[in-house]
Amino acid sequence: MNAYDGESLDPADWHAVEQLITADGTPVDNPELAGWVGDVTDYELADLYEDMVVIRRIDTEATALQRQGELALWPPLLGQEAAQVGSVRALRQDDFVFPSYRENGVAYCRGANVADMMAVWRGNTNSGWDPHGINVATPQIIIGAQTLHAVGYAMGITFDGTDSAAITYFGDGATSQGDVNEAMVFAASFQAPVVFFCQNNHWAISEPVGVQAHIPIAARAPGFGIPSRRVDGNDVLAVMAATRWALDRARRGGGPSYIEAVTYRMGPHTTADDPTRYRDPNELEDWAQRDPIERLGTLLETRGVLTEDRAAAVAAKADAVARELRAGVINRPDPGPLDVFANVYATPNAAVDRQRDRYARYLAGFGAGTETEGSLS
Amino acid sequence: MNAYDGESLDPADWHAVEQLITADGTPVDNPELAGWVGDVTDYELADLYEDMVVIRRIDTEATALQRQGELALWPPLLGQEAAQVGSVRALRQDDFVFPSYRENGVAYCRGANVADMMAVWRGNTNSGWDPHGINVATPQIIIGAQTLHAVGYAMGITFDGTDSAAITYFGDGATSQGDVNEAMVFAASFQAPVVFFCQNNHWAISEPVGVQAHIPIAARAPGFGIPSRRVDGNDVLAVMAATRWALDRARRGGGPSYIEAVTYRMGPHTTADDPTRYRDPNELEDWAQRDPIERLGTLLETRGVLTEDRAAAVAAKADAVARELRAGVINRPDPGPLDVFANVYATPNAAVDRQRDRYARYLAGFGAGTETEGSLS
Amino acid sequence: MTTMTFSQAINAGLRQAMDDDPKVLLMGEDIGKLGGVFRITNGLQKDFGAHRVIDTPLAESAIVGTAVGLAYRGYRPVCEIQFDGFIYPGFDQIVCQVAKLHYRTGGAVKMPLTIRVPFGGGIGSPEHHSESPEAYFTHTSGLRVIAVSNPQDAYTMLRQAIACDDPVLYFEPKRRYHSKGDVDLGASLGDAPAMESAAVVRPGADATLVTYGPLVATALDAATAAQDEGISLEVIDLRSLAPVDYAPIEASLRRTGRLVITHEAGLTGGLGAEIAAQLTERCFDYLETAPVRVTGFDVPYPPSKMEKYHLPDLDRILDGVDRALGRPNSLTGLEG
Amino acid sequence: MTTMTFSQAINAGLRQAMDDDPKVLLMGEDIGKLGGVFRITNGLQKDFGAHRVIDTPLAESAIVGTAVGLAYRGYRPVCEIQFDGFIYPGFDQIVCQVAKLHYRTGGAVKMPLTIRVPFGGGIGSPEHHSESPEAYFTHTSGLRVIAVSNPQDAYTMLRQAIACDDPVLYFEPKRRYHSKGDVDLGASLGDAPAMESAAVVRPGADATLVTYGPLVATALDAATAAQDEGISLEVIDLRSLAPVDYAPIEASLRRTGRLVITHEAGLTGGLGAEIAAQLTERCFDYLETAPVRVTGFDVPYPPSKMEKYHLPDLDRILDGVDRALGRPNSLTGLEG
Ligand SMILES: Cc1ncc(C[n+]2csc(CCOP(=O)(O)OP(=O)(O)O)c2C)c(N)n1
Ligand SMILES: Cc1ncc(C[n+]2csc(CCOP(=O)(O)OP(=O)(O)O)c2C)c(N)n1
Ligand SMILES: [Mg+2]
Ligand SMILES: [Mg+2]
Repeated sequence: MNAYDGESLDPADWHAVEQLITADGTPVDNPELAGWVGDVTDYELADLYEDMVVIRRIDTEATALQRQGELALWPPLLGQEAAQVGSVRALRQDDFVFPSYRENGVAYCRGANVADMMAVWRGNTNSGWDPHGINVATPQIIIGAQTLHAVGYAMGITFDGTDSAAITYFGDGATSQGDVNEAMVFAASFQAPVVFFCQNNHWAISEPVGVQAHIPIAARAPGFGIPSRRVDGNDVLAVMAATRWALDRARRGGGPSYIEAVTYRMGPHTTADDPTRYRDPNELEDWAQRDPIERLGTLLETRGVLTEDRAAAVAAKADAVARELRAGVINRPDPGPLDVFANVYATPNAAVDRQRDRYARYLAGFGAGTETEGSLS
Repeated sequence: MNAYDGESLDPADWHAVEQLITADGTPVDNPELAGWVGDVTDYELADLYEDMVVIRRIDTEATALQRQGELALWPPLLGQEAAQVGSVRALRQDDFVFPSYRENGVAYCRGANVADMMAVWRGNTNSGWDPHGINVATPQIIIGAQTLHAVGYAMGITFDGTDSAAITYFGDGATSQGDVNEAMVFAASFQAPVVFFCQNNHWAISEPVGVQAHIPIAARAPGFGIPSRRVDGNDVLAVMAATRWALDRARRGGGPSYIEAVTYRMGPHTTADDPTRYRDPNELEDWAQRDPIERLGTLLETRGVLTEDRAAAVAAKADAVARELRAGVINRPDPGPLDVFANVYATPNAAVDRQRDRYARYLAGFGAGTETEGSLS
Repeated sequence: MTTMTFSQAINAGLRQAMDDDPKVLLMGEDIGKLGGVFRITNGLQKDFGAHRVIDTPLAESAIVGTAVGLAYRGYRPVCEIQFDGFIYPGFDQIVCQVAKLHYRTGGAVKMPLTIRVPFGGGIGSPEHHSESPEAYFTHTSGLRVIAVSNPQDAYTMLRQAIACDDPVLYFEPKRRYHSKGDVDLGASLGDAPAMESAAVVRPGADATLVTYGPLVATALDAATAAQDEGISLEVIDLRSLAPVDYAPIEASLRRTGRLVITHEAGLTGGLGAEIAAQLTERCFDYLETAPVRVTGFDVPYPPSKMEKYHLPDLDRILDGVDRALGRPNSLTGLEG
Repeated sequence: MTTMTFSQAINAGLRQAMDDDPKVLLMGEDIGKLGGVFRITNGLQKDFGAHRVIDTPLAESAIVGTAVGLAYRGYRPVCEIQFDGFIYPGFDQIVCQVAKLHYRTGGAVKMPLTIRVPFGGGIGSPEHHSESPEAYFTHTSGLRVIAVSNPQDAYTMLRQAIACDDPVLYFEPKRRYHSKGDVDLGASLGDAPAMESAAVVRPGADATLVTYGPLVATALDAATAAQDEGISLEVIDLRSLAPVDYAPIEASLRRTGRLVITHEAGLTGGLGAEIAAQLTERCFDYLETAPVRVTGFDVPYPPSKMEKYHLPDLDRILDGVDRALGRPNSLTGLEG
């Protein structure tokens, strides 16, 4: 159950993926994969369902806030809830996450404060949380750069002799970057306990995944000596199983693993993007049929777990989170002018100090306030 | 006969390679591979032998010239003659080569003037030939950078609608660089007619190939959708066959291919290196048993092609080339001070002109000559 | 003359260059169907085909590196770097290959590459989307660097850059993309001012204000505001950042004796440092006061809510002018 | 005091830092058994093990990028870049990650990385082995940059760099590796001059000569030669290139009124430009002549047979001093 071997497949093909729940909510017989999640109770499944609903609500709320001018930008994760929830919920708290800009669902599950999280997209700060607080690095915008950080962190885990792991999230487009490939080289060379988690959401802005690769993304890793799996990224249970498989390898000294979660970016690349310029609306419709939340809802309803009460509680939770988020965004004070200079260095720096002092003098000439925000910045 | 599949192998293992001639000069039965060189006559084989002998002589002479202080540095290719000759002799003149610093044997076979070639290693110029003259790019020192150039060139071939190809040479160490991996991504995406030719000479300066990869280098390419072969790099015929296979794919619109030629760097990394600090002398002895020249000599003797006369002619040719090389090195005039400014730009540039003029004035103050070399620079 | 936006002018320049020379091709991320994230290449793939307007995989080193190979083959590639902050993965190929290959080959291999970079801030974007990395490239021998400030220059200088046998970094002030201007699409390149030349965009007598790219408009606004206070500023648009055309600046400075340079990039080692040093050397006896630099701060580009503080604006430029003129200013009373 | 070579001093500094702090580890190409191509890490892998002296695969972006991850984990990695010209594949990670992570995270994540770079020419090497890329990094906010010029500083400042919570680029003048000097291995870091401080290495009265790294020795030779002509040069070793310690330069310039800056890097946008601009601003009324820069030319580093022309040497520095002093020099009679 190691290397993925599917050379002749189209990288956009979602059929050749490992599943535990079909698009219409039917369980799939896949004993090996299922073995990794045999202990997941229906109650826990319902928690995953709640996570996904809340995350979708965060996404909708943030998109609305952007439209209302309260956020500068938002990168929707609509459609990728299962890929994010299934993987992040497989982690231990002492594992460390190195995400891209799109893993806001991951951050929520790790305990990020949703209001603070939005500060980045409002333009107040560059980091929506303290990375050491929730063991999630600041989201990475430079495509692929975070994968090297994850490998380095994982090397550190080895040196420390502990059994935690690092996981890094990146997209299908990122697989083309030198950094992501170098990350695999280093991970394999040092047998670092790291999980490469690629969300193949079929698009890198306007470029379909076929521009990046003519064969499935999951086929890349074995050539580096890294075993990989290709799972249905809209099947939260399959994603969780694959992630547990990878984490288990990492914890037992087995080194790096690679997961391609085949999913779909149902929204625009960001709120600044207009996908109608480049993609076929039918494709979106097809993928709407494979919605990650609906299928789990169906399954849970069938099993009698998602009762009306539970559904109402989930909706209430989502509402509460959305309210918290919105209030946090709207009430967030703007940073002050001198915040520009905060934290350039960890130790005093004469060049920055001089500029700050001179700028303060300049501002004083206007009688302008020089108050600072005081929060993260 | 496509993708290489040998995950469990050690990348340093030379047994699991395709061969046509064994280390002791015996032909190997490998019909598929042999099919690519069925037309190679014994006479042509003897020419390959001559190439290798001459190249080894160039290498020895250059090493000696470095020891004598006539060259600043030399990167020996001792042991890699078959990998270089077998591949380059498979090319057509209108194919284009993108080499690293070590492919001086390749350059010789493409018609580089041996004396000019040495100018680089003497420190007179940066390029030992006009790339458009012999369709060989200037040797690349930045590890792996040339692989992208080859892919771009090959994309151009496609746009031009011709059936030539590009080939790029690089080492086992280079496979770790982002550029080399990105080159594979682009080559696969654009189905560029390019041959990736990796000389796995077991060392990147002091690092054994196992630092770069735990599985054979040839396994890397298939994950990018690029078929690969792993051949005995000390078997000139196997190398030629594999290169023809790759070139044929390129010419017929089949896109990129990858060859790992398993060979051995029998000398130091460069004349500045001291391999006794890091490598086991037994390893060198083992590889001396697999010498590329000797085995072909044995075969040709057995077949009665390498007669005493022919051997004498080969030796005479090597002597002549060595003499030409030495004379060219020793008689080469030093560049003049103003040559520093030549060819920074293709079109006039005020900043450079001003500095050159001022420097000329400065030199004139000493009554120093400002003559230029007039050659390549 | 046609009135068009800055971005339309660049688009027209690309179209003209592709019409003029079949060896010109465009490469970059999302430049095909989407027409680029700024729509600069709008419609070009439709008209010229996917082999001349190439959506590449997501890797800047490879975009530049394959362009080098295409140049070896006789092409004239125009690479689009999506945003300023994404040029660094391609830095090695630019600095070690693009800039050096002509020198390396003793003139045998030309590198007629154009690298288009939307640069600068002021559009409210997240990290890495608002940077001004030009000084890294003006410090790199073998490159030419230009920054355009208006639609006519955008059109003409892009064509000049593409026609140039040297590699050119072409910086586009992204916050001006929607500004409009008249463009003479029919003018021959032969009649245009040289790509290396600076331009006096507003004559004046009291101080010389040098800038480029996005801040040319700001500088002109500052000059207008200064006029109200009776101060006459001569504004010079550098246009070419490497090499810099010093003649008009020297001529101006000999008259005004006061120099202010402004750019969005950070102070330390920004282009302003070189210009201040050069003009001090060239015009020492004419200088009444030390050259003044009004620049972005020496900080990573801040979150967008703070960019209004970071970016030189009209007031900060005028404060710099006051310093140059020895009038009361924010530093009055500070020694050094 | 122990007499040792420059390279031995660096080795001793690494050893001491590793002894002091188990979180310090070294990463790079060939730094293990070989001890690095310059033998700087000689013996360290043997003594500290392969987990603290790590031979990495051949990829600079990954060396820096994994070091970032290790810093996230609490380590203090010291990366060796084999030669100056090989730092560019790591440029993106240095500029976008190493330099910005502390700012990005609002101070939550420190980046106590040290990146050692053997730099400069004069050793007869082929292309890419003799460059002086420091200005790219001094222009990058968030980094500290130092260049050492003697064994004692090499030892002390390396320890300071590794102990510093900010990322530090540590430039080693490779052509001085074999020079010798006395090193106090026992001195406490607390007693050492601050890492950010410049040093007056030779007092003088007639002109101020500022330099760093490999040219400090050359500048001192020039000062000795000048003395024979009755010219007294004050030589200042910058030591820290970012930030620059301007106080001693200003103090010197207020006395001498004449400034010469010399470095191997090219003129345009080199550190000399910033220093000339800063000192013109800070000491305008004290300047008798324009600051003079004596630098490498604006060309790619030339083939080694020509490096003697490219590199500032004693004669070119003295010619610059003549310019600063208004004495007859190579430019006498040239206007501008
Ligand atoms: C180095 C770099 N180049 C370009 C960009 C611009 N950019 C931002 S997102 C993106 C596409 C990323 O696609 P993918 O990796 O599939 O992730 P997704 O957005 O689909 O989650 C691009 C090109 C960037 N952020 N960084
Ligand atoms: C980008 C870069 N990093 C480091 C170096 C220094 N260097 C020169 S050769 C070499 C090893 C190359 O090994 P390999 O690719 O196996 O080629 P070989 O020398 O064995 O032919 C290294 C590290 C370089 N030239 N370029
Ligand atoms: Mg994607
Ligand atoms: Mg090798």
